[in-house]
Amino acid sequence: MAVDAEPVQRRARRWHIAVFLAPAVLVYTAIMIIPLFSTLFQSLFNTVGGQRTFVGLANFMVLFGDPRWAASFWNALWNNTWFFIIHMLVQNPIGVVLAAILSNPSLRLRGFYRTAIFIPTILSFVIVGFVWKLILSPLWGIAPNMLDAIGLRSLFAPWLGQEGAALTTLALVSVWQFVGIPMMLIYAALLSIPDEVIEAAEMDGLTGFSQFFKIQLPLILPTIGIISILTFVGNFNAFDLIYVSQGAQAGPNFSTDLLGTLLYRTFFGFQLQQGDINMGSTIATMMFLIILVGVSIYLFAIQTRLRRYQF
Amino acid sequence: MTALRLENVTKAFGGTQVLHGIDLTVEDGEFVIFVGPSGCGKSTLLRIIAGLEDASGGKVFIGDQLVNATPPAKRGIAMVFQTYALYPHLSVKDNMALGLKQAGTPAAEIEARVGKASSMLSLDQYLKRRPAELSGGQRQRVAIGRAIVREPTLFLFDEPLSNLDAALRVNTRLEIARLHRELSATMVYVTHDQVEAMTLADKIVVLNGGRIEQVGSPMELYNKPANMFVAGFIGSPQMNFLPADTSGQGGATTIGVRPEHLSISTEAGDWAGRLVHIEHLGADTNLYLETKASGLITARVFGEVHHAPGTELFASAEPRHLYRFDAEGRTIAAV
Amino acid sequence: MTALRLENVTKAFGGTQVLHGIDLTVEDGEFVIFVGPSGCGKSTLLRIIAGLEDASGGKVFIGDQLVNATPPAKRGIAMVFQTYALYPHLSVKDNMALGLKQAGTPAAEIEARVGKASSMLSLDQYLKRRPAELSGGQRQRVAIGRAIVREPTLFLFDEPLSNLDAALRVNTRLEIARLHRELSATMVYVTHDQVEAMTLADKIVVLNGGRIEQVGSPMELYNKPANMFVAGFIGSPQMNFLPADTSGQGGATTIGVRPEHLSISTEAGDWAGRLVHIEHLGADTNLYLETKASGLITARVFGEVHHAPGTELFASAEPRHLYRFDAEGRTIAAV
Amino acid sequence: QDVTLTIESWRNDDLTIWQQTLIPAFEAAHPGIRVQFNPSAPTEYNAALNAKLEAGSAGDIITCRPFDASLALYQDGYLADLSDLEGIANFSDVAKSAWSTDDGAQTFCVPMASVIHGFIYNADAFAELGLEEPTTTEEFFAVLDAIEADGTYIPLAIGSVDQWESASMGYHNIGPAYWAGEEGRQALIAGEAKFTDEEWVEPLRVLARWGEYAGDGYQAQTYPDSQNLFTLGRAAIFPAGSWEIALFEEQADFALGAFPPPVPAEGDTCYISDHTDIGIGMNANTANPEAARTFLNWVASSEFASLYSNALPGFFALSSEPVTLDNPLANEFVSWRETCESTIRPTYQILSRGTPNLENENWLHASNVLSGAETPEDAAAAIQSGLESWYTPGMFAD
Amino acid sequence: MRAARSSLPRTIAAHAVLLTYTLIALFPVFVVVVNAFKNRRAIFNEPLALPNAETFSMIGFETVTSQGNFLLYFQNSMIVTVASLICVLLFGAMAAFALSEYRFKGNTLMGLYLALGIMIPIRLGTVAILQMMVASGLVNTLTALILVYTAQGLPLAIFILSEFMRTVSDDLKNAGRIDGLSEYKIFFRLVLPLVRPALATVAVFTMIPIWNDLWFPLILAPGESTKTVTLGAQMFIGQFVTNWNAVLAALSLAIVPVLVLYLIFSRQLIRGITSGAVK
Ligand SMILES: Nc1ncnc2c1ncn2[C@@H]1O[C@H](COP(=O)(O)OP(=O)(O)OP(=O)(O)O)[C@@H](O)[C@H]1O
Ligand SMILES: Nc1ncnc2c1ncn2[C@@H]1O[C@H](COP(=O)(O)OP(=O)(O)OP(=O)(O)O)[C@@H](O)[C@H]1O
Ligand SMILES: [Mg+2]
Ligand SMILES: [Mg+2]
Repeated sequence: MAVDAEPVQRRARRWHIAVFLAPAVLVYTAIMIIPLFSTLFQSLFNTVGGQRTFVGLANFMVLFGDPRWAASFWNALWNNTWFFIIHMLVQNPIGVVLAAILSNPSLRLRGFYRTAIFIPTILSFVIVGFVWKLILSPLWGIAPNMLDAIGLRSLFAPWLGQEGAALTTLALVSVWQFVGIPMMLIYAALLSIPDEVIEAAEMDGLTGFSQFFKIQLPLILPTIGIISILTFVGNFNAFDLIYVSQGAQAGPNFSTDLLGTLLYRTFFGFQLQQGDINMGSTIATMMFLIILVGVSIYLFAIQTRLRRYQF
Repeated sequence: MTALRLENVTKAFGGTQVLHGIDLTVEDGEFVIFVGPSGCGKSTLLRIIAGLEDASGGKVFIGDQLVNATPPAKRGIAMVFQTYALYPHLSVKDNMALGLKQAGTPAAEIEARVGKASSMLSLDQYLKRRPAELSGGQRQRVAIGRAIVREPTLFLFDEPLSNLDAALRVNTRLEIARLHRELSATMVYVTHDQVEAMTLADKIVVLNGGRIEQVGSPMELYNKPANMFVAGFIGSPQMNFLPADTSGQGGATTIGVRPEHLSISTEAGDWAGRLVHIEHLGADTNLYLETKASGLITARVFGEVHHAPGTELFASAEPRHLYRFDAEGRTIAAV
Repeated sequence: MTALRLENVTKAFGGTQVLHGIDLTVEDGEFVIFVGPSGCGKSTLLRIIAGLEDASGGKVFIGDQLVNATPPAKRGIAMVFQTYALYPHLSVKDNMALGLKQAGTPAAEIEARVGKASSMLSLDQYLKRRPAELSGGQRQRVAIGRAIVREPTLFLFDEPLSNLDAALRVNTRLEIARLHRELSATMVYVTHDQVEAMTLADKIVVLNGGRIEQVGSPMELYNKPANMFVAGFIGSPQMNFLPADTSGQGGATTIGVRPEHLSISTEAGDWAGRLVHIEHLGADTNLYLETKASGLITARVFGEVHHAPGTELFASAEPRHLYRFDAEGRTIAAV
Repeated sequence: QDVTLTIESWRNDDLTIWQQTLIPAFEAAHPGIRVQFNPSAPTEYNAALNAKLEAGSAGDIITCRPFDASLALYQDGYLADLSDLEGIANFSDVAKSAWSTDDGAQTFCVPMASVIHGFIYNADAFAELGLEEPTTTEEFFAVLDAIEADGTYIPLAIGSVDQWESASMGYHNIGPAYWAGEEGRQALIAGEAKFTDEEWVEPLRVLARWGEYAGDGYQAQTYPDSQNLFTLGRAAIFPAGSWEIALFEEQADFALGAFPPPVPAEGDTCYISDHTDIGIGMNANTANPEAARTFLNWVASSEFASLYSNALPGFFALSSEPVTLDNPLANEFVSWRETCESTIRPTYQILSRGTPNLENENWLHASNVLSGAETPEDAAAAIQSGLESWYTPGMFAD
Repeated sequence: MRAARSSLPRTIAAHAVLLTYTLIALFPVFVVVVNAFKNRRAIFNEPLALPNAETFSMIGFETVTSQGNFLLYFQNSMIVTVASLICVLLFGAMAAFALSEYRFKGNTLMGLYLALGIMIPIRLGTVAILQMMVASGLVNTLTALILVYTAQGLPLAIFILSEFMRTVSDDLKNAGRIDGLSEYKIFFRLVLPLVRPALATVAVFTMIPIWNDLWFPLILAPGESTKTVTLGAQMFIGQFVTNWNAVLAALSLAIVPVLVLYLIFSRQLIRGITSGAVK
């Protein structure tokens, strides 16, 4: 190997990198990172005898040592995992399939379908919570009657009120709401594949599914990676939907409690319960660490290994 | 049997008419080459045959089947794209093998065919690389390999050799000729290379502005061009066109003479001119004479000839190699 | 003055050494052409000169400046990419004008230069289109236009004419030659086309496997190839290589003779062979003879010659056109 | 130069009343002071208010939640001490207890209103089915049985999915009659009673029986569902708080009646949950303390009490001076104060200062009991153990 | 004439799938919109019925329009959303370009740093943010909201955009460099136009939470002159009384502008932007 000649001159300082990064880094650091980390910092403190005191990891010991806290935490973590699994298994495949179908250039009404399918995503949680509670309500009859129409009335149950079914039901509602996001991302990625490559595949006899799986999918794998990590991050931060439809206590019997709802309940307080900034920050720090691990795995192990193709 | 028949095929992109009623019949096993100026519609026609583009009008028959509505994959064709269109995520080997895998060809057979193609195209050492790690010529060879491993009955080649060096180009050209013979496949081929066109084609189709100017065997086009366009297009350097009156040819407005049919003398000849530029190609030499009456005249002589630019030279043509064209540019049959 | 100097330039991609110590000097105003088999490193070398790729070792001087650390924009060059690299979202006109606008050229001047380039490249009617709506050749012309409007002092062309038809190719070639003369710009040019290389170059650089095989004027390379590789690479069809003993040339292991230096007779000659294939190119004819002793021999004769395949023919070479090579493939100076 | 006072509140339902009735009345009487009512959504109120107080951007006047939430604000110095406000004298100690320090020495919010629990029923349906208002638990279930047998109406409009419904409208509504109101509540605080004691478990058992009379799929029935079921005339009895009055009267097109929580046995004393719910205080850091005090004095006045109670039937002013109410149903509710003993919700004072939060535990387990997911005994045990996990009687008394 | 590349059964299947999903997606929306035009009794008695002469009611919309200054709220929401969006897209794309285009020390770490923000809900930093805004006198200005939303949107935008920017051909950027374009010009003239679909996508994702956010308007800009639509609509969701007509009407109205913005952006989702660039 030729290592004979060191580059003789050094390249000029690349100020433009700093310029490109500066605005984002400044705004983001000032308004997001500093406030957030000063909050997370609170997890190392507690109020002892009316005095804010440094307590080291004591709050974490409480979170994991106290059976009540630990039970809430693990329950929320498990629920969250399940919530995430459903999104990965239902939301993302549906999003991919819809995008793949929509990306066919000869399909008519593409714009209409795309917009229609995306509409739920732009609704606020308040509407989503309201309408699904209305639809799924055993009282007002929309879902039961519709099931009745196809002879499946017996399948109906008050899902949102059942410990076993509530979380899955809400996860599916969330899937319904957010399918538009993977769909749009995949769609944008599919658009960047040059037409000729697709044509070559057609010549090679690859159409429909095989074309999708053998040509398009590998080319959009990085986007799928992004979507998975976004789903992960989104799900582990989720709280609004649960909050508006099941309340801060994430009923029934905490069966829909996610890390997000647990955090909000603890941090901001709820009803007679006072907000506990220290325990709240402790939970937030745990959430942060969980997500950080996930994102780091993605950034350092997966993203660098995913091949990207320039078009 | 006819391998391919086009009936009045037209194509418009938006408002621009790109093909104006193309009629063409290609017999089974024939090697047909499309030539024509850049942008005349060769690639478009190829894409319509492949089914990648829908014709705006007219019919396309492959075998005896009307295929206007048949998807590309079902047309039994292979195509080499002008832009290569390799699968960026697959290795060279997989780029070639994908179509076969899709067709359910046994692994051993795939291995064999890919091996044969890659050794023929000198790609053996690159089988594991991805397209991004290949040079332009290597990519082009992969694109050719991808088409030939599939051994279809109809091949469509869009300028498959344009990025290859002379030696490889000759080799690949001979391989394609061999392939054509051995598979008795029908081939439709677009090229800008005169040598390729002349040596490979059973039949050359000269396109111009979306219309067919002439169809014929290479020597037919060379010797009996239907019009000035074809006469000028086939042969390189281009035929010299001279106003007819300067040489007193009755009935014709323009006469044409190919550079290789001009002989050069320092003493006397039909046209006198000053040598303005001389190109040495090794095997032959091109001389550019500036004549008073007829403008620039190109002459091509075999071997190395040396004249200093500025010299007064004379060019003469054998009468039997003169072409006569009427005012519309149509060839006037030899007198 | 030197326009460009390369000192021991090397390049490796990962573990693969692609360029092994290239030394080259290009004088001001020179037209240098790189030729060599596909994948030999021509594009890579060009990209290193342009500054798009960092050399793994060695130095690049443009003018008298060491430019290893100078960004491409500051090197005062223009480049035509083998892959075109057009701006897909800009019209043809804007593709050409972007660099000028960037340099703050007055609008009228831009208009004029783009107009000139586009008419020279027959692009006038496509100025408003985007690259996706152009044919392959049209795209290539836009890429050329983009380089020439900028009138830099050093041009880098990577196979700029490979997708053009013969007529346009000749025109563009002449335009590039004119440009070269008029701007007295230095040009570094990669091509696979023998005619281009022979007609345009002041100096041809023959590359092989990342090394320079020979540098010289076109006729030098044609007449005095340094070795078998260059002898075989320059000239088309390729030089015939025959084992030396068959013709009893002392000292040489191989002798070479170019197809155009063989004369064909039906009666007698140095080599006897059976005609296996005949290619009619119009102006000349290639004959392929299968000889017992020396394998396939190619002969190229001027004009149209007709022989039926299978005929027994004889080929003879003039002794002054014989090349002699030693066991390492080096040329042995004429005796 | 006018000063403008901004009121922070979670009562966004009251926006129109403030804008159209209360503020004009105040401004007319106090030129130079302008008032702006700036409510936010109840779910966001505490968090938003805390953040604004901490950052110093909160309004001048602050609507106070009862008990600990406001006490904490006071202790943190965000609420001003109002013990010396003249108007405070207009309120009884009981009324002030929700906004006073544990020892009762300082008061930091002017009591505004309380709400009373009971049952609102569809009087037309009762007439149609020939039913009487029940007074004992047995009668209550007899009535429910009768409605159920008839089948026209869902007997009871209650759902368990919004957990607070089960606790406030259920357990805390009927419970005082079992645990003897204030007496039981104080015993709990003193550690002399436990949730596992019979008088605390029995109401849960009663609550558990409600399940069979609630509508189909009541486990997924939300509070607005319950409201709508009732006002649309599909359910006969609604376990209610008095705040429903205005809405129900507006929405129901049938006659309404109300009865207090039934007693366990004929002749037992009746108890009602008369819960101090809203107070109003002053941001300790306000720039206009004078104007703010003027305003709070006005809120403490009987003029305000009468305006407010009449504008919002069902929210009963806490002022000691009697207020005449125009609304018959509201009058019905308030009349129970005479016949029954009043108490507040047992979980509010002191007992919800720790984690797990007793009120939240009550919600959770009451709803579990109502939905049938848990037995009353288990629920009681869970509530008690949650409380014991942090509470020792007397820990806040010093 | 039937096209060669679209087979009928395949097309029918595609439409069947899309139509089915469209129904699933739109049915609840239909329920919302239909019921926004009905009186309360009809909403609950027959939630699926179209409004008829008897049940038709604009009461919800009347409540909405009579309460507060909805036009101003709309304007505020619009200003905040569009301004934040521009900042997020511009700054985000710039940072994403730096991360994806240049190899420099700490590139991945910088990527991770800029992604931290998507891991903790920004609400937790409310107090510090509010203090900052109070200190700088930005409380009750739209600027405060714009700043917060910009910070909030950046991490996601950078994350997504840098992925898409990696697919822009190097040769293309190099052609620009040779053309003498500065790195800034390359970014603005070449890369930004080519990642348009991604920009549009990010714009849509960024815009929705901003438009629908309730918390920061409540905290940072609750004043009458700076109130946003969502905050205005929130007025109708009371503690005990739920005025569903008004909620439905207000929220249905609030969808319209986002929908319009979405439609504008989705026009940028065009196929083949990069076609014809390279051989
Ligand atoms: N990014 C890369 N990674 C690994 N190998 C590469 C890469 N780019 C080029 N190569 C290899 O380097 C060698 C030289 O490539 P280069 O593009 O310079 O060839 P070339 O002489 O221009 O060929 P052609 O005439 O076919 O364009 C080739 O063998 C190619 O496969
Ligand atoms: N998508 C399109 N939209 C508009 N015009 C187009 C489109 N594609 C091709 N054209 C035009 O149609 C004409 C024919 O194009 P085509 O690609 O068939 O030319 P060609 O004969 O293959 O040329 P070349 O030899 O340069 O490749 C050209 O003038 C081209 O500009
Ligand atoms: Mg073409
Ligand atoms: Mg190359």
